[in-house]
Amino acid sequence: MDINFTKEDIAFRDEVRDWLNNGGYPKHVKEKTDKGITISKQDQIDFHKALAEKGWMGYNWPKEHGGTGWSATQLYIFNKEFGLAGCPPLLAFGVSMVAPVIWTFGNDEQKAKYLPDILNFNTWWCQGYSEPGSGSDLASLKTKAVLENDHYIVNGSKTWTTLAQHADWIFCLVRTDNSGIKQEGISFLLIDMNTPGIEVKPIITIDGEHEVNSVFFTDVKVPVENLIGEEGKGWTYAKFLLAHERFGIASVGASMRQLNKLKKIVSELDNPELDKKIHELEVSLSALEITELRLLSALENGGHPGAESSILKIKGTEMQQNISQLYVEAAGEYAIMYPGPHGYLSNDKPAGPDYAANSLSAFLNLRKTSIYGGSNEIQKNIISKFVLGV
Amino acid sequence: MDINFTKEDIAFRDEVRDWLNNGGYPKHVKEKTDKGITISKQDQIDFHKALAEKGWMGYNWPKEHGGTGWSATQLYIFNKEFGLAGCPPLLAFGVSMVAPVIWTFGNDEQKAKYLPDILNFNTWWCQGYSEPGSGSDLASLKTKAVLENDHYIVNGSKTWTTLAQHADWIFCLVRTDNSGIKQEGISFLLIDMNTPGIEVKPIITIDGEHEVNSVFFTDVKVPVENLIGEEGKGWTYAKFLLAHERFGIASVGASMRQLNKLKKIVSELDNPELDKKIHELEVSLSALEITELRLLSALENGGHPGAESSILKIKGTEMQQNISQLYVEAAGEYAIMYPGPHGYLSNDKPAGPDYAANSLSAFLNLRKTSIYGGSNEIQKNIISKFVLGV
Amino acid sequence: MNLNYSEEQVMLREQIQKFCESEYDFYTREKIVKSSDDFDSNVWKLFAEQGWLSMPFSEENGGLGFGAVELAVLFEEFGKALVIEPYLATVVLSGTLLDKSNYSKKNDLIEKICSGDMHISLAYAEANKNYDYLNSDTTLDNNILNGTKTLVLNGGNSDKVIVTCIKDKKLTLVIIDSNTKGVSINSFKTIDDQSCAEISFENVEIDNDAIIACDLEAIELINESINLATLCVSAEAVGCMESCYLKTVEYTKGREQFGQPISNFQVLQHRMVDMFVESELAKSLLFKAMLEVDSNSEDKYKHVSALKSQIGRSGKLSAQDAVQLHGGMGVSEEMMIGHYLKKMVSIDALFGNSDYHLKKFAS
Amino acid sequence: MNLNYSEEQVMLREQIQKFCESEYDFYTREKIVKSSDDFDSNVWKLFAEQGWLSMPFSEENGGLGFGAVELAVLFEEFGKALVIEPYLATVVLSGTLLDKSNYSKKNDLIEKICSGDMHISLAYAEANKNYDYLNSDTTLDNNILNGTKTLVLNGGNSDKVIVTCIKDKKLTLVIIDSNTKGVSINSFKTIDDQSCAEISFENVEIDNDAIIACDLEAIELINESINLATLCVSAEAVGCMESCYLKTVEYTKGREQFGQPISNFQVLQHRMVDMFVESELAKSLLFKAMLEVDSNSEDKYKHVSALKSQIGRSGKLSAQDAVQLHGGMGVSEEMMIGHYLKKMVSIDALFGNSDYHLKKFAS
Repeated sequence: MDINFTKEDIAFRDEVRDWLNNGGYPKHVKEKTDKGITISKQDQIDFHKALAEKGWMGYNWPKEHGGTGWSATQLYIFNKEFGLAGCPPLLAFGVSMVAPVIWTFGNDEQKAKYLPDILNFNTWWCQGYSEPGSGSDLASLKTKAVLENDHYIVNGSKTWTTLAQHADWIFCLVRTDNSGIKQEGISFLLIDMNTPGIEVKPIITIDGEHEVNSVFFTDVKVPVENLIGEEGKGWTYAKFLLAHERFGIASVGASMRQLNKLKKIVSELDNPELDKKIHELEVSLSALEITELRLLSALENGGHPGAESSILKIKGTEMQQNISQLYVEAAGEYAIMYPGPHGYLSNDKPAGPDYAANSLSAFLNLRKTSIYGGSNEIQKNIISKFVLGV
Repeated sequence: MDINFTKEDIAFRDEVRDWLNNGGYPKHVKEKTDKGITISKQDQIDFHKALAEKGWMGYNWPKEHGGTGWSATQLYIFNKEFGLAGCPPLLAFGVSMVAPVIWTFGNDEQKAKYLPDILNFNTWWCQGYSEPGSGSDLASLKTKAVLENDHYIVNGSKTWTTLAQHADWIFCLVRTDNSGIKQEGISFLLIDMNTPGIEVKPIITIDGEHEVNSVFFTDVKVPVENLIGEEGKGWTYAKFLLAHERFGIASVGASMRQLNKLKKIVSELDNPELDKKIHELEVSLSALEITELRLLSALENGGHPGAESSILKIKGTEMQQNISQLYVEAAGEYAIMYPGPHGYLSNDKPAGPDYAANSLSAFLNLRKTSIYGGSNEIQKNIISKFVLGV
Repeated sequence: MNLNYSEEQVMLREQIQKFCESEYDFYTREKIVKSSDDFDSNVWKLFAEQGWLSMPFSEENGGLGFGAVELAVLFEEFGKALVIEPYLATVVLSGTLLDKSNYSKKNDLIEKICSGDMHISLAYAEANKNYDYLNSDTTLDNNILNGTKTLVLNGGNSDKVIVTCIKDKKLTLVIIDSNTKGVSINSFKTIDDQSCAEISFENVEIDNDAIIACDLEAIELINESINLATLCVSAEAVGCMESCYLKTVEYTKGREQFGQPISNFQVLQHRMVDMFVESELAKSLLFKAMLEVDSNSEDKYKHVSALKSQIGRSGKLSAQDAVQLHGGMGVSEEMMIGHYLKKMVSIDALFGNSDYHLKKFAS
Repeated sequence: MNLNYSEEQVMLREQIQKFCESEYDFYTREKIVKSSDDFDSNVWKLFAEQGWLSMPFSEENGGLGFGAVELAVLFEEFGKALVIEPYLATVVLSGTLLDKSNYSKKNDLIEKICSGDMHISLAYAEANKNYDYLNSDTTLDNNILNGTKTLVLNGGNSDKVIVTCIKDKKLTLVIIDSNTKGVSINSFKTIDDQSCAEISFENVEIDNDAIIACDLEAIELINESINLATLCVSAEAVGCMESCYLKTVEYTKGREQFGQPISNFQVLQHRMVDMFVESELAKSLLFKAMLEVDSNSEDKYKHVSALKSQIGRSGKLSAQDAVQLHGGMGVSEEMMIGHYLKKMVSIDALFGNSDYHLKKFAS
């Protein structure tokens, strides 16, 4: 048993750090994220393009499709270092979600058409899964696609669609059949966001941000060649995709960064109650980190991390929320200041300390983490069923 | 609105205090309970007889049956003062549980036979409800009573029977009919514990005490005149009884006493973490106290305290458990000393402070409080159904 | 002992509830919030007409002479409707301070507050003072005021500001017009859709008759005013907590997933039970605190602190649970539920958070 | 990086598991507990035969040279079976201290520990010292020992006692026979069915060659010994936590109420999930701590403290939940589950509780 990384892994880590610190990670993006300012669409593009240029956009792709072919340990290191550096979370919808579906279930034309653009971040993807009536019960979705000649006619709506306002493409679960059990009539469709009949309406969240949207489809014509795999098999592809969604779910690196910043702030406050809460989180974060490493070890050893990774989702999101909660406490009465929808620059002369201005909006923003990607209650159902067998 | 007691209520409180402090509450019992030593059967009898002598044994009885006829407020004061004085909990099985059933559903012979003895504590009652297979799901009980001529023949077993080893009588729910829905075949039977065929076997609990028992019935002959009310109506009587069981369920007085003692102990320890936990409990106890007073006020105002009193059960037992938990923390490493089954006298030269010897056994003993009397999970189901309507 | 509301108090609550239902539904509130003003002056006028702006002032000063119980009723209902109008700043913090003071000009000011024609803010806080409101770096020397105050509730909309400062080493309260030369006001929004300001005073000349109180009298006025305000925001929190569990029960009953309302799931049921229980317990502490304040007992600070400490913990948790059980809808600005969370966090931060008040309770 | 157990370690665990299943089931354990002895000397002999008593000692001293990982495996399994034999007192606290010391006679003592022929206790604690084991009122002057030690694990059954004392103002470790004149031993049961003693020394004469170590060397030996023992009881707690959730799952699956197994109730399911998650998290901290101890890193104390602090909180909660979910059966002495709770409370109290270790972790 050895908790230390190999020399090769450490060399890899140093390479990642070097990219992050010495100009790879775009400076203008870094400046904003260091200050907690929301980054723009162009910033996102610059960041991901820089990554693509380095050859790291396909961080979790096999080499045959132009990816890095990294080991699970390398992926972990990559993700942790990006978190520690305060990078924005990588946009998963193209590279990490739709791409594996395309290379696994798509045909050669589809692979050739979509994968290179994803790898170079030429296309911005979003995800059309949730609907107003189907959240945790995804299979009850109602958006309908009817085949007419060589086109599907899509009608319905999707919701909580992250950054759809910037997206070029959306991958959708649509209902092509109502006759059987609800899982069986679902198909997986790629839709160009510029197609007539698509309307994107912002949903403003309680932190004042425009991150998610409703997407409405009215007689949207989608070429039949945009269907992935077989009609009616969409649910299978969706489940396959979900299994690929786990990358970096524990957010250990990002939480470490936040907790370390917080420790510095609180060290000047003479607040023993807050100190104690921070120490408790430090212990919990250590437990979370090792839990992820244990799963990684099992994986590298040929094991199949199953529902146990739900632990990482639950505890990773609780950790992020709890840290943000302590930022709010550290800000004291200044936590009530509204930092505006684009970080504290809109409140450019905050009366309190700098960190206060962002503390509450981060706290509010992170509420979503225990809701999306399968709510933490759903994760517990999964553990109960598949790990405890009850 | 007025949170203060009336002059009459204060005079009543002073009378109770006078009885407790000036010789009414038997001295030899007080000495033991002050030290946290388990009291004997004779101590229990002495305590309850003293109460009977004062005319307070029927504390929650109407005057017509020889009770005190106290108001809800007086009952509250009585219970709180007894708790503050560290009295052992009043034995409810006779006076508070079976008696109301007898005077409400029993016939005149039964009233004349049983009530005076209960009022004078000439008989010690225990409760035959739970069975090995039926705890929360009480109605699934299986102990069978078959009528043969003028006797029921009872076969089966009861469990968790508190202090059955001392009891003269047991009131039992028995199954007299298997044909209909399970609630309908239940009858309410009074059984003399000296009847042949009854065997009491101790259950030792994790605190080392013998408080509860299994009671086995083998062809026990019970005269038909010991049936309360109608055959098959036992479930109705049982539900009636449960509604009467709520007296003093929040244990505010007893918790105040324990918390105040603990505060004195901890004030000498220089342990700010423990101090903070105590302050939190103080606030919670205040909230619990006022919640009970609010329900009392509603009651005195003609309201019907419904499922809200489940709050008192949940929070009252959590309070007792949490206080005992802090005693364990205050005892530090000395908490591991085993005080023996009869208080610390069996470990008569404890290496640590006096309070340490009892802290863990109290902690262990109180685990039961969130289990019995309808577990706290069942209480939440009740609130969910009857208060929230879901 | 009687913990039932009087008939008058019940009627007051119904009056406020009716008003909030008909004049202050969430849609209306959103319009006010999104307008260029910090609050709706028409609503304020209606408050005056209902007599609510006169509630806590003594009858001899032209008020209704209502106590803490009535104020708590008002704030509970304001909490449920998430009212943003600056009642706390003008009526509670500044108005009741004036009402209890011996300030010679107070009658005129209170009259204008009651009629809705004047807003006054209390500038009690300074940066990095950790809720110690008696500790001030603002100075008054030879009638010249210098210093900077932060988090002045409604400071950007007030006609006058009451300022705590140090004169001859003693805490002093002065009242000045907001447009006096040397006063600069930087107003910003708060997370719960109200506004507050940083106000700095640079060699501001003060009239001789601007001093409200000095030394012990000033300290007591500040302590009482902030204690009453703490009670009010706590009552507001209690209203929020009640709405949180009621709205969550309602939502989960209507939300179907897996072919049934999600209120069928026992885990959600027990979570809502916890929210209900915490709401009731907080309400009990509110009863204790408001009655202690009303009887002006020695323990009034202690019990307000107990209340504030509890709602700081359980109120935030309840609102978080409410958001969680609403799923995505919980984090949408269009639903009321997320705004309760913002309100609860804001209340915890105001006048000392949970840990602070637990210590104050114990001391 | 590789956090998988080696084949040898897996085999060791299986060996211990098999032993506990066949030789140390709960029924057998109860017989030992209820006997007049504090533990079963036959079981102890079997430990020796299996080689377990030699595990942590260096090969040059006749041991197997196993590290913290193997000790943790042993204690996890001991925790699951609730083994009461004094491995901690004799092998870990006293044995490994001797093993690491420069004491001239240590080889003979370690040999006798390995063969199961000798018990030694470490008397490190005194009353009211608040876990500060380097602070001692026991004195050694001119070879005369005076003082009183408390909570000496297995003190009533030991042939020899290692005592911390102050000689020339410096911490010193001496070893003496338990039957030396002037040594009086008052033994009592602990809540987890083990035994410990208060031992007083009244003018006890010490041989010249009884001194094991002085000053910095003594301090390091004590710190290392107690740190390793803390790791061991924490591993024991991790074993308890795993058993708690597994046994609770099993019980709730078999327990029918309202016509169905109570494991169908979602509230109980999620509670068991929480127990499982806490067990896994504690196990992760155990991995970190045991690997830090094995690599003798600077952080070994810090990470043992992190572990001990966490299991003090979550271990007790898990055991409490296990009891609660077992209902009445949970508080019956006849079921194993209540004994896990006692064990967890005892472990939290030993060597510094959760709050203590959180502070130590942070310092």
